[in-house]
Amino acid sequence: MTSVQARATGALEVRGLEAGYGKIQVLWGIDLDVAEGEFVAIIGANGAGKTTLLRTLSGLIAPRGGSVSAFGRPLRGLSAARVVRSGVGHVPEGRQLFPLMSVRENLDAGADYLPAARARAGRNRAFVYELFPRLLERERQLAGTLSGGERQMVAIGRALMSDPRLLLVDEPSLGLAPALSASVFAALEQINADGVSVVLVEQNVHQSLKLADHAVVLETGEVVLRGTGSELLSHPRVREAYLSL
Amino acid sequence: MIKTARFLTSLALAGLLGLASAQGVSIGILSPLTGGSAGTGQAQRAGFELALAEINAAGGVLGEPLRIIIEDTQANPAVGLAAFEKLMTEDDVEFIAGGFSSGVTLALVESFRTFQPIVMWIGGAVSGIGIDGFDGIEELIGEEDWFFHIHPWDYHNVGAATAFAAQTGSETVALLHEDSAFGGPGSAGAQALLEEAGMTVTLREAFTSTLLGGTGDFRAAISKAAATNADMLYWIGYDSDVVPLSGQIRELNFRPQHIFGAPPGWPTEFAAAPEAQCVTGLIGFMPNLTNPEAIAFTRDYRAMHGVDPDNYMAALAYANLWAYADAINAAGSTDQDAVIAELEAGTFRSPIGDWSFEPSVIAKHQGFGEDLWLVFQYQNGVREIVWPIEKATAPLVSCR
Amino acid sequence: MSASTRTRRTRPAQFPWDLVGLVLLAVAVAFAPDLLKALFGRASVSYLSIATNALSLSILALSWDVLARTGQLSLAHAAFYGAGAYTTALLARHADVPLWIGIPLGGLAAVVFALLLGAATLRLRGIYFAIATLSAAEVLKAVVHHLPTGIAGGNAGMNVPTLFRPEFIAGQMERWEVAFLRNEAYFYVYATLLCMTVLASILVQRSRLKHAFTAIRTNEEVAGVMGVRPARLKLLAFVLSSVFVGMLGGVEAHRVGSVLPEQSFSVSTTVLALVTPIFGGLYTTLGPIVGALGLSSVQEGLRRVFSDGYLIGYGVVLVLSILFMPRGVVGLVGGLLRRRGKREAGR
Amino acid sequence: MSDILRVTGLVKHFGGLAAVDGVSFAVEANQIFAIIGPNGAGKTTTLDLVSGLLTPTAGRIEVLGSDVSAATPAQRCHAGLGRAFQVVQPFPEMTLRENVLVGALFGTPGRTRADAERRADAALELSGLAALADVDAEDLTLMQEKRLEIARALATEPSVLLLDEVMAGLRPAEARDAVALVKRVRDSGVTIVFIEHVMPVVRDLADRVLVMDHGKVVVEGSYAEVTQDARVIEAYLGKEEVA
Amino acid sequence: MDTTLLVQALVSGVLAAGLYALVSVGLALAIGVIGIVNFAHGEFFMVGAFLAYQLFVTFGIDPVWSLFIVAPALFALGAIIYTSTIRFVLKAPELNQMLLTFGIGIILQNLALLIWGGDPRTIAGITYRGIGYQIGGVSIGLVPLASFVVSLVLVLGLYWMLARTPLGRAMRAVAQNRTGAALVGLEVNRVYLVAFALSALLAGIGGVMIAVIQSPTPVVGFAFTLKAFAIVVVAGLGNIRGILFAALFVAVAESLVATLVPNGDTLRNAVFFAIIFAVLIRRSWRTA
Repeated sequence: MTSVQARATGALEVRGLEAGYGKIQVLWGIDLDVAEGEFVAIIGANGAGKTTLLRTLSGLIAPRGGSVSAFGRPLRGLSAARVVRSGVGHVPEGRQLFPLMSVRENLDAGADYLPAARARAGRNRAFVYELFPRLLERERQLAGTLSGGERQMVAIGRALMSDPRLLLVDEPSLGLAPALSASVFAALEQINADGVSVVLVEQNVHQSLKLADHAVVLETGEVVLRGTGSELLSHPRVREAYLSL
Repeated sequence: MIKTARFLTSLALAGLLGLASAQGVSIGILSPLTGGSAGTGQAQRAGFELALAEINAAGGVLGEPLRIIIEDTQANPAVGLAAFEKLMTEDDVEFIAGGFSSGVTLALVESFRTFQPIVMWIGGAVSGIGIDGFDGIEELIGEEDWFFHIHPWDYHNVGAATAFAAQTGSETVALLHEDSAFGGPGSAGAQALLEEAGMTVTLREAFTSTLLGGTGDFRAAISKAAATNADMLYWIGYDSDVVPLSGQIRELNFRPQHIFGAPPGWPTEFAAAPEAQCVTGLIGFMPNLTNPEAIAFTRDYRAMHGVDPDNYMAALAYANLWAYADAINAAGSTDQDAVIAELEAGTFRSPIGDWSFEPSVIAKHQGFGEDLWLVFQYQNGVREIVWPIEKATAPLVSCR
Repeated sequence: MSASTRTRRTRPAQFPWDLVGLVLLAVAVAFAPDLLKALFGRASVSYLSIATNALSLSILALSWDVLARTGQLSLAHAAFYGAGAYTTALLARHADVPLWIGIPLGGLAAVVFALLLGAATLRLRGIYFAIATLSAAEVLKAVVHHLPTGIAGGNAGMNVPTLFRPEFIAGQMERWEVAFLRNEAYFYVYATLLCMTVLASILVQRSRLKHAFTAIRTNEEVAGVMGVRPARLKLLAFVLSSVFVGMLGGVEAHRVGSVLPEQSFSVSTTVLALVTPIFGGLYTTLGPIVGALGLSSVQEGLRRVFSDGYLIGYGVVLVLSILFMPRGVVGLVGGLLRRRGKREAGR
Repeated sequence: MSDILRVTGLVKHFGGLAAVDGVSFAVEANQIFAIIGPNGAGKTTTLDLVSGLLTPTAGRIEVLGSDVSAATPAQRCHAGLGRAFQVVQPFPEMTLRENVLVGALFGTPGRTRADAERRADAALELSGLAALADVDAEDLTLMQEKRLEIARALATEPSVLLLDEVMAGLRPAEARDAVALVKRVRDSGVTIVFIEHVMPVVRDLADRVLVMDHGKVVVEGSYAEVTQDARVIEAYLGKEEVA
Repeated sequence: MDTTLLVQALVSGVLAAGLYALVSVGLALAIGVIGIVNFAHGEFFMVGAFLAYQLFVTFGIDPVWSLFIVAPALFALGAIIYTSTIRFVLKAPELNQMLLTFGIGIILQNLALLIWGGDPRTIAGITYRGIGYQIGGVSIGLVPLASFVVSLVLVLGLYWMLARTPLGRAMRAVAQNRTGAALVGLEVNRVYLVAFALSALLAGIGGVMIAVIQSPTPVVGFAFTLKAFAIVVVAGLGNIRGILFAALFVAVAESLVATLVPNGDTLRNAVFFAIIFAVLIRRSWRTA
């Protein structure tokens, strides 16, 4: 099933990545390639290491081994604040918004501290509002008072404001009603169509596999399956374990 | 900067002093050198140091250099207690000097009584006379043979202040006082004496001193005093209350004929402040006293410490140490009875002039009484002595 | 899974170090005055006073720590101290209550105040709790200050008779020996109070309360779900934490002969109560005591060497201690011992 | 038929949002009762309300026939409710044995120390943690923490054990062990209410299944019944799957 | 009671609120943004007061102008203290941070004692301390008015800075969500450094004001620190507007009680802390 080939112009190239918290190691040698413009889904049970993988990629966790590079530039050892400068945006687990700031402020914060992104803030903001018209309506509302779906939109929007070429998205449908999560997925699809590579961690395996060009299945910190979205969607192991069918 | 230099010297000397032989007479001193009362303690130390230098330059005591050992009480009773016992049992001193804070002095009473060294004390002004159910320092140990008190008692302070107030011609007085063991009993005594002298006390109002947790906004108390339109504003507080009180009296447009303050000391540079103009104050010593002792003391003090002896505690400390030196030399030994006899009989030098011990209401040995006190007035940036008349350098002017 | 977990050496049969320590402490303090006297003669008088001040700090610090074990960082210990001091003084002044009754009643007064405060602040955590307790302490100080003069002396405070008057015990001995006897008597009273505090602390640590306190401190909600009653136990901690401080206030009022609002309710009492256990090591019986002895020694040593600015050195010691031994003296030593133990076990 | 836990008309508002909106259910003695539903359906909030960590806006909770709606968490624990958390919350400064001992000592009033220690050890044994009893809880792996979570709750000797996604993140083999563990616990006489995402686990374990979505009960029934229900499929898989 | 007296009490209370707010707002930055309970905040205040004094004595610089020297000096002092100590205890338990800052406070206080002595100092040659404008029997002091205006400008300026500027947004971002802040490209440590230094700067400006109003002494900061802590906590961590209201409320309440009650000035602290206590307790029992 390891049919995904590393490509020359990779958005992301991960080799033998190891990471963990404190005394616990979570990731045990992850290899992952994302081509420019590609949509990759990561699926797996809770605790399999999906979130840890994204956090390590975005610099929130220092890796213990292996290498990560984005767009040909090595990221290892960079703080999160530096990783985002290399064009990697992260929509983290729990959204990590600034609850006492307005929607607009949350979005602007995404661009304020990145000179390149600041220059394109107007354009990106317009794109975000186009993507999520709801956010324009709630521009002045405090992020802490938003509903779960709106918060998710702000989190995605904030990451987009950093003008990323690669977007890491962690469980965007968490806690969302089906209709809302559908619109979030639609937005991700549109972002991807706009040329941004996407790495999606998602418990809604169905949705994410349908969207994904390629996908990997993580179990206890290791990649156990790789394939295209549709390959995995019909894989018996995936159907049994994750689709409950 | 001078203090820093002294700190460094003390580092260097600390070791050497330890090695120096303990021959000769040692005098133990208790002063608050850290915390909120450090200013008083430092003034005392400066006075002691000047006296020490002079005494030793003049041949010392009993032919040996005199030694002083200063212990920091932190104005904390339990710390003061341990410091006193250290002086008595580790340093083996037979004479105690210094002192400040009623709390610390009260804590030392039992221990004084146990060791019964000669205690010549320049702090602890609370006599206790007139306060029901409270025994002050004079009531507790005033009658002891070995206790010598150099600072006036609270009723002396009030007596002097009242005498001054009476001769200003003021008929009404508003009394503001800080609310601790210093200003509380003091103001009660003041009210009684002022009324006895025929004046009307229009208001007696307490405030929280900046030294004891106040934030220095005295406008409420001053407004109330202003509303009584008294001829005189009489306040009792601490040194750090001088600037805010004086400024706010002006600011609130309160213009009594006389503004009279009775803090332990006055901030050095205050004279140059415009709002100091016409403020009168009670003080034990002034650098511009014209008697020769004062002139010499002020000159030598300035030479040694680089500043003026503005806190009268320096002058009292100076008098304190000289009294010991003179009495022990006169006695020819450190024998306690002989020294007590000399202290009782002797006349001692001080920047204020010659003085001796007399009985007060209870105490057997009271160094200065009402006679210590001067009233000065800030006049155009200079502190003029305006009372008692015989020492006056300028006539009293009204604030109006 | 279990292969990746480092199994610590299995626990040896519990040797009651704490109780042995208490007995050793009791024995040590029992002989300390005589030993000091034999070694230093006259100087033992002042050493005893310094030691008594250190005992006082130990009681204060250990009491604070007991409450802190439930996660409640009190800034009200000056109020417990002051409540005890004033109650004892008032009883002595107005009712001639014997001191041996007055002092425990001082402890009781502190407990009553602590219970009221504890009940009011049950829902507060962290700095909100700290500021609420500080505020309550300041209010109590003001109330005591403003009680009618005829009752509590107002701003002039009150005299308090000393427990041990030299007249009673002076025979035909030297003055310093009389002072020694008085200081020895006080030392024993303080030492007894400390032993009581230590015993209370040990009993907490040996009983189920230790686990309950730790559980409440770590996560009050989870503790509740597991059947621990946080409200009740927090109040119990308040009681244990205030009773000895209240008695200390009473004893100290007698030792220093007076109570004054500023003196008996000084914020510095509160600050020392908090600083000492952090320096020595939190949530242990030994830590606060080590902290008290350590800080007392540091301060006394510095002031004997530097007459000026010795407190700068004291501040430097505090700063360095946090930077280099974040778990306090006891934590540092404990860590070193454990590391050595591991090294030896590895051989 | 005795209902050991009965929840009636439970409502919880956070601000304007109804996180739990009129939930009622009853659990019979010795049942294994599953609560399932998408994330954000209000499952964990329901358990928080039942165990007393949250105060309900409205509704009634009865354990063994007695109303505990106004009781503190500790009182509910004493009444027979045990709780294991989704986000594992051990007391990191304590060893495993001490962690479990907290439950054993305080979960049932009036227990002697020796008795509590024996029960703590039994709970550790049952949860397969006996070998790690003296390890500090901060040194555990996620798996071990989850076992600890169960052991701690068991030590309180609950009549009803509330388990919040304790199997999430387990490998298949471990999940099988966990299923066995839960069955063992039930066989020892404890009624179990659990929240679970992994459907095979629900299938293997649950006698009854309650499906929640948006704070409301969608349907209650056997595993077979609820998985056939169109509303459930929609809630889980989205509309397109149904269509 | 005389209405003039009442109005005077209100005016005095309102003007006093400015300084309360200024001191509190600096502390709020340290607590709210960095999460450091800074026991040495009062000592920054004290250092500011002594610097203003020394600049006046040595160079004759009026405090109005020394503001512009003291402020950067305190900013630098704050930065040095953050870099040399605070930054190492960011993740340490709160109690450790308290002991550390308490130690720093002791060092600063006793250094000041060594350098300037314990006697109160005075900035004497300024002409504006006693000036008050009389309006219908009510006096408005120039210094309190100026300190109120400066405080208000600074507090509102800080509020504006936090609300509207990228730096301010950065501070709020790290305060509200460290992870989120890192993800938008903020170097959290650098933001902390600036916040702490700014906190010291604000304390320093308060210190200059106190050097005008009162006498600088080594312990001058103490009374204000306790109150500032209480105000910050009651306002809610990080709530600048709340600080303004809280400061105004307690200052006016203090002033009214001090004026209306005999010996009321001695009840100021009691009133202040009783309000703080009542608010905290009430709030805790209401939001169950």
